[in-house]
Amino acid sequence: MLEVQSLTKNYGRGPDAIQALNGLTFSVNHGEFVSIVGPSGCGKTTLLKCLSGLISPSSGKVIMNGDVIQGPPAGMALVFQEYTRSLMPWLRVDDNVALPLRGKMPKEQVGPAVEKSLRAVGLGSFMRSYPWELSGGMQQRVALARALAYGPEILLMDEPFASVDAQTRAELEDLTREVHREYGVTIVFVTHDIDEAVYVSDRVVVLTNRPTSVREIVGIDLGSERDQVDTRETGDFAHLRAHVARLLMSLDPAKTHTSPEASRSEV
Amino acid sequence: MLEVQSLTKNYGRGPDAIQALNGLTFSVNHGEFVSIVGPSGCGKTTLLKCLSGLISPSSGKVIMNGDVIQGPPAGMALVFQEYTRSLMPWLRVDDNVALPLRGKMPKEQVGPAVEKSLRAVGLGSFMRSYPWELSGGMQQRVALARALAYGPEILLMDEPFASVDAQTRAELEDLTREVHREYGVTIVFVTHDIDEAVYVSDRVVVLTNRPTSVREIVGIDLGSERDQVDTRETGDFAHLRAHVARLLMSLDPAKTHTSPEASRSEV
Amino acid sequence: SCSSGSNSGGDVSAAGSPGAPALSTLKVGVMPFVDVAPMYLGVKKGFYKDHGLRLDLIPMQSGTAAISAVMSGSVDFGLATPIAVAQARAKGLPIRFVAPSEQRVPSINGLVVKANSRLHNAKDLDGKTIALSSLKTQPQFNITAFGTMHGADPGSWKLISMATPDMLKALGADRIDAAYMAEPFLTQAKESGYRVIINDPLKSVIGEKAMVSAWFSQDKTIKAKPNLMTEFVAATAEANTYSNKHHDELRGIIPSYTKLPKKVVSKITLPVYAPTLNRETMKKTVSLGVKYGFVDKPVPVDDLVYRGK
Amino acid sequence: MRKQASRWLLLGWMPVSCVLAWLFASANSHSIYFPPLTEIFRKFCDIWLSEAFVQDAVPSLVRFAAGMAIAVILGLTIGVPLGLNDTAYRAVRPIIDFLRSLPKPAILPIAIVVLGIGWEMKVFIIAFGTIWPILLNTIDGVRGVDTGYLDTAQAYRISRVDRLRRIILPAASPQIYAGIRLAIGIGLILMIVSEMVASTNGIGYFILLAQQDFSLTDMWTGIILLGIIGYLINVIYMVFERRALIWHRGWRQTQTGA
Amino acid sequence: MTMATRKKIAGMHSVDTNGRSKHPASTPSWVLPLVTILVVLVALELATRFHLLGHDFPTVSAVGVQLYEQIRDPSMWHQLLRTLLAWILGFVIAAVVATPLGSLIALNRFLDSSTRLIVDFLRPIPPVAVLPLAVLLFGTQLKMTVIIVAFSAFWPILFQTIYGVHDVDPLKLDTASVFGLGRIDTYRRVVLPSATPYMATGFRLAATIALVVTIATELIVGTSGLGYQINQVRYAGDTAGMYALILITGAIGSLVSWLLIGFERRTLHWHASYRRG
Ligand SMILES: Nc1ncnc2c1ncn2[C@@H]1O[C@H](COP(=O)(O)OP(=O)(O)OP(=O)(O)O)[C@@H](O)[C@H]1O
Ligand SMILES: Nc1ncnc2c1ncn2[C@@H]1O[C@H](COP(=O)(O)OP(=O)(O)OP(=O)(O)O)[C@@H](O)[C@H]1O
Ligand SMILES: [Mg+2]
Ligand SMILES: [Mg+2]
Repeated sequence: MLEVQSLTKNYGRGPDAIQALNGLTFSVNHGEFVSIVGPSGCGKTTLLKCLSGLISPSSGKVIMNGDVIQGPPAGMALVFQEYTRSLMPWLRVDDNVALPLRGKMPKEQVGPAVEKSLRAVGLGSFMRSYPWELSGGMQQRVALARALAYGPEILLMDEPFASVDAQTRAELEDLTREVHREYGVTIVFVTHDIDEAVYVSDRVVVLTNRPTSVREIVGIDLGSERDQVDTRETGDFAHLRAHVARLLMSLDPAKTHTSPEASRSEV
Repeated sequence: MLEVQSLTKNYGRGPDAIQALNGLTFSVNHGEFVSIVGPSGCGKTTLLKCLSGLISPSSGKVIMNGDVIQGPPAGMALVFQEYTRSLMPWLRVDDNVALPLRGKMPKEQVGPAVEKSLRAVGLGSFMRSYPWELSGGMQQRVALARALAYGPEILLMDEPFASVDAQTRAELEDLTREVHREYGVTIVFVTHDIDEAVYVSDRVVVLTNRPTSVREIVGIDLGSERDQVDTRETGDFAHLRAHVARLLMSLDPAKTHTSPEASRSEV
Repeated sequence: SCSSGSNSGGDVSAAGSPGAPALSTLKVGVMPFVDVAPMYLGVKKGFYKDHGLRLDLIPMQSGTAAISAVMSGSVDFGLATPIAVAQARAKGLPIRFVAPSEQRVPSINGLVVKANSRLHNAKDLDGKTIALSSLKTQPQFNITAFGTMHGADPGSWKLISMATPDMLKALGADRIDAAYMAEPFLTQAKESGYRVIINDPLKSVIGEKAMVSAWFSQDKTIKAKPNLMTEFVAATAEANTYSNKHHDELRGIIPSYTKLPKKVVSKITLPVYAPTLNRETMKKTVSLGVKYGFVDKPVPVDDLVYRGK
Repeated sequence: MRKQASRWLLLGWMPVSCVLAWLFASANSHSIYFPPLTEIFRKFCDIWLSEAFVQDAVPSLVRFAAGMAIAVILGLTIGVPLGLNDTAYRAVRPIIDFLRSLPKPAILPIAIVVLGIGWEMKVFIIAFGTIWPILLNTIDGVRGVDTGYLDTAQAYRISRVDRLRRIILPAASPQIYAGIRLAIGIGLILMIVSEMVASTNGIGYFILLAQQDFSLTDMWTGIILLGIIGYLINVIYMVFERRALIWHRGWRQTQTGA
Repeated sequence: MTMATRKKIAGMHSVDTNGRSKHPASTPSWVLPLVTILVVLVALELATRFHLLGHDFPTVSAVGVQLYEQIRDPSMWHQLLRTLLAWILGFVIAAVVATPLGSLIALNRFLDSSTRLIVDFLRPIPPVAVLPLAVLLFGTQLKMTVIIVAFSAFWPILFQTIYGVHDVDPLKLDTASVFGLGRIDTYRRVVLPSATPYMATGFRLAATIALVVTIATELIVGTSGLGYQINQVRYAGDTAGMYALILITGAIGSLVSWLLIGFERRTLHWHASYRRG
């Protein structure tokens, strides 16, 4: 579905250049839910922007369904962390969701599509509200609904729940897993939160500090039915979490072996 | 140290009134680290504002060291979630920390006091920076340093780390535990994050939905030495976390008994 | 509840300059026009000094501004037209003429039209647009009175106030039909081929000795400083008489307080400066002013002209 | 009900007592500068509730509206492209800065030379004076559109027209409206200034004539009329702006937590 | 350390997270503006030389010559000083009165509601409309100009001060209150600094309006100053001289706003709109 091949991205040129990504290689399968975690400022957002074609890589490439990505491709949707900055405060909820659909589908289909995806995220009764009249979690649901209505094959999410409170985040994580299953959409999910990465995804891509490369890709075999309380109470979860945490916290892999039960697939 | 007695707070009057707090009773011992968790909008901020004397309760009272609190008492400091809004952008880091000290201690002592507390939070070399030149986590450290320099007996923190990323939050949690120990200050810590509440504190006060009262007070016996990776990997942690989560998620206490090993003290 | 903030002129007579027999300072509001040339010349020639006066000449833009300035006490004297002062007096402003300035002369005022215009006399003006330097006061009175006397209907005129330098351009661009102007613009207009269809209306309306403008002051000031008034009147009369006889010197002084090029100054028509205030023509002007609605009510000449102490 | 009444009382007691104080203080006034307020009221009704309103106030307002309309249209059509194109903006910036800082009354003589003395000149002066705050605010607003919105637009492949109409303009609109609000004040000043220089009607002309004629009571009525008109224009504009930016107020409140 | 620098760099570049390059400039930043100015001047010269704009316009070069003449003319400098004096005095008086008054009104609910209608009514009255009255009351000298200018500069400062003080972040006030800052300290150290950006805007607006009104007064009433000088050359038929003087007024205006912006940059360097890496 999505292949990242020796992706490198530098900001600026000459001696001031910042090397944000340094030869990243990994791939995402169709229908998969992949999380990306990495230290702060390591280039996760940069990576997502390269994947979405918003910026072009300095070298290497991103291939989606066989085509090299050069600008934002059709069939790809994005959910940003800052919902306040990605939802237009002057448009009501339904207009926000409808915005990317204009001109892409017949007019009479827009309304039903918008309504369907808002219902899917549980906001059927807030269509005519303004985004800022909603709580943070609900706003992020709107952003999700907009992405879903767009009918993407692949959904990129950049720390989507970082600005909502812990309980809402839990709900949104479950919601995301649900729409992932229902819509059969491939998801690439960037997060800071190790628990979250382990909880939501099928695989976790752990990045190193800058110059950033892939440190390890951790497979998460917690099954497909997960529960916020019960799954997190299990030993498997605790150990996977600790494994990823150790990968991230110290860059000394020596400590990593303390969690042998974590199924892992080295790069 | 701090006693909350049947604290009730209503916003507005008549039929539109919102009952934010409904007869809360609990107490905080000297030198204790108490977390308060509760559903979104249940009145945690309202509670902290009552504790700090910023607003006065509709009925009931808050007693600190034997005196009923009526306005902001001396010996109490507050750290807010929104560090960008509580730090003064026109003052450098050290001036921000010094702000509340002026006129409260001899001039020549202000400088050393400021420096000491900035060092304590690891910002000794950023004294002359402006807050907005620092990262979010560092700004919150400044707010913490300001509170510490004020030399409070009791420190109230309202979701202090909700707006920083997960890794920084982990560091700040450890930092808070450290200063708690070193300064011997009593801390009341409001958070949304169950893991955080369990990780940092000695006791967790779980609030119900509105009309808000105390659901349960959970004692956290994880010892005083805690580690972000190892402590969180233990079964005790997982079960305590699950216990608090169940208290919060369903208001049905039936599920709660699944974690009998959690030491609890009902109200 | 008369506002204060006005009279700062109370100490004027006391002010003396160091050295010499103490001179009294008088503040005079002047306009950058030909009218005030004798005063500048008089200062230069020392006429005022001889009378123990030191003049502080303060520029201003119009007669109305001068009246306001005198009323507020920021100057002791100003230059204004009879209609303006009479109307002010009728409205209750305690001002009156003190010393003479300009009197009627051929060709210093005139109504100008384009060379190829079909307007030839006052009657032709009916329904036309005419530009004046200011409305509701002397210039409008001049042409209204003239027009009425010559069978026109001034009520049908469209009058517009406009700065004189802009009039010729507006005429040229056919934005107006006629313009009433004074020197130095009148000479410029004639040289640029414009036609004067009414020459010096005041002459036909009031007569040879009509007063065009004169120096006025506030009753309060007049009462407070009778001696200075006498000296000011005498010195002004001397300056005027001298100016009438020394046109070259007069022309020489004009560029010092205006930006007029010497070339223009050498060509303009100079007015006659009167030695005394003419009470008769004043009386006539006021009564006609009342008749044509420029002055609210009759004002006795004695209220309008200072008689000396 | 009761609450409403006390609110009005709070708002109104000071203006009412000021008017009353003026009324009593001026009741027996013989000062020609400060005629009795009753006299001013009487005159006000005589003058402005008759055809003088059509003769002087209406032309003023029409010119004001025309000048503002031109300024808004030009400000937007010039400002949006300049806001989008950094190079163009940097290129014309010195020209804008210079023209903007010309004291507007100083260009009156030029305007008269070029446009004559008719309404064109006055509308031009008003438009020329009011365009700058609108233009600069438009440019700033467009330049300041949050990159989050633009990224969203790009990622979702939103068409150029939609991007301009549905994202850039609305996002810049709070700034644009603020620019217009500033422009209104300047426009009122220039409306009067332009009428005081060469005119056959207008409120400024009326006030100037009243002064020429020493009819100070008339002049007072003119000043009061201007106060009322200015107040009404501001109130109407505020209502309009509030409706147009209803989202902005709500959004801002959630941003600052106020 | 690394964190701080990272943040700074990110801040500096955050403007174009889009990848739209905003500094391809290998040429210095002043080249482009200079080129436009030259192009405009040459175009105007040609247009006036060949009378493309009609016959009323003097050529750019003629205006240039007059500009040189005016700059050499001491009387121009004298008038310029008069204008500046009236402007500065009026502005300073307005600022000195309006700032404390605005704070007082904003901090006192009762005063705030009581004065609102009066302020709203007086504010939109164009100062030039009261010019005739001011002339009658205060004469035609500096005093009158200063009063009119102060009157016109008063409103934007008052308004912005009220607005700024109102808009102080309540969380900052809570912070001050929790940390036991007294009323005066709270005002001095919290309210006033956070209102300064608004006040600075007020000052900038007021300065511009004050200059407009100064020159308008000089033009209409004929008090001395650049406006009077403009009238004088105008009456002398010297069109090029008039344009030269208008250019000078424009330059003064530019200088004033440039100075104010520089001042703001210095005092408000902490404010989001002035932060630099
Ligand atoms: N437009 C840009 N120009 C220059 N440098 C940039 C730009 N955007 C990002 N960077 C730098 O590239 C590095 C990676 O940034 P990026 O935002 O991708 O990291 P991140 O992992 O998303 O960070 P965070 O955890 O804070 O979200 C950082 O050091 C950042 O300072
Ligand atoms: N000033 C106020 N006026 C009226 N209602 C208020 C006010 N402040 C808070 N409330 C209401 O009181 C309730 C409790 O608010 P509070 O902010 O204390 O909750 P919280 O637990 O801190 O919420 P959060 O989890 O979002 O921080 C909410 O329903 C809120 O809408
Ligand atoms: Mg990021
Ligand atoms: Mg809260």
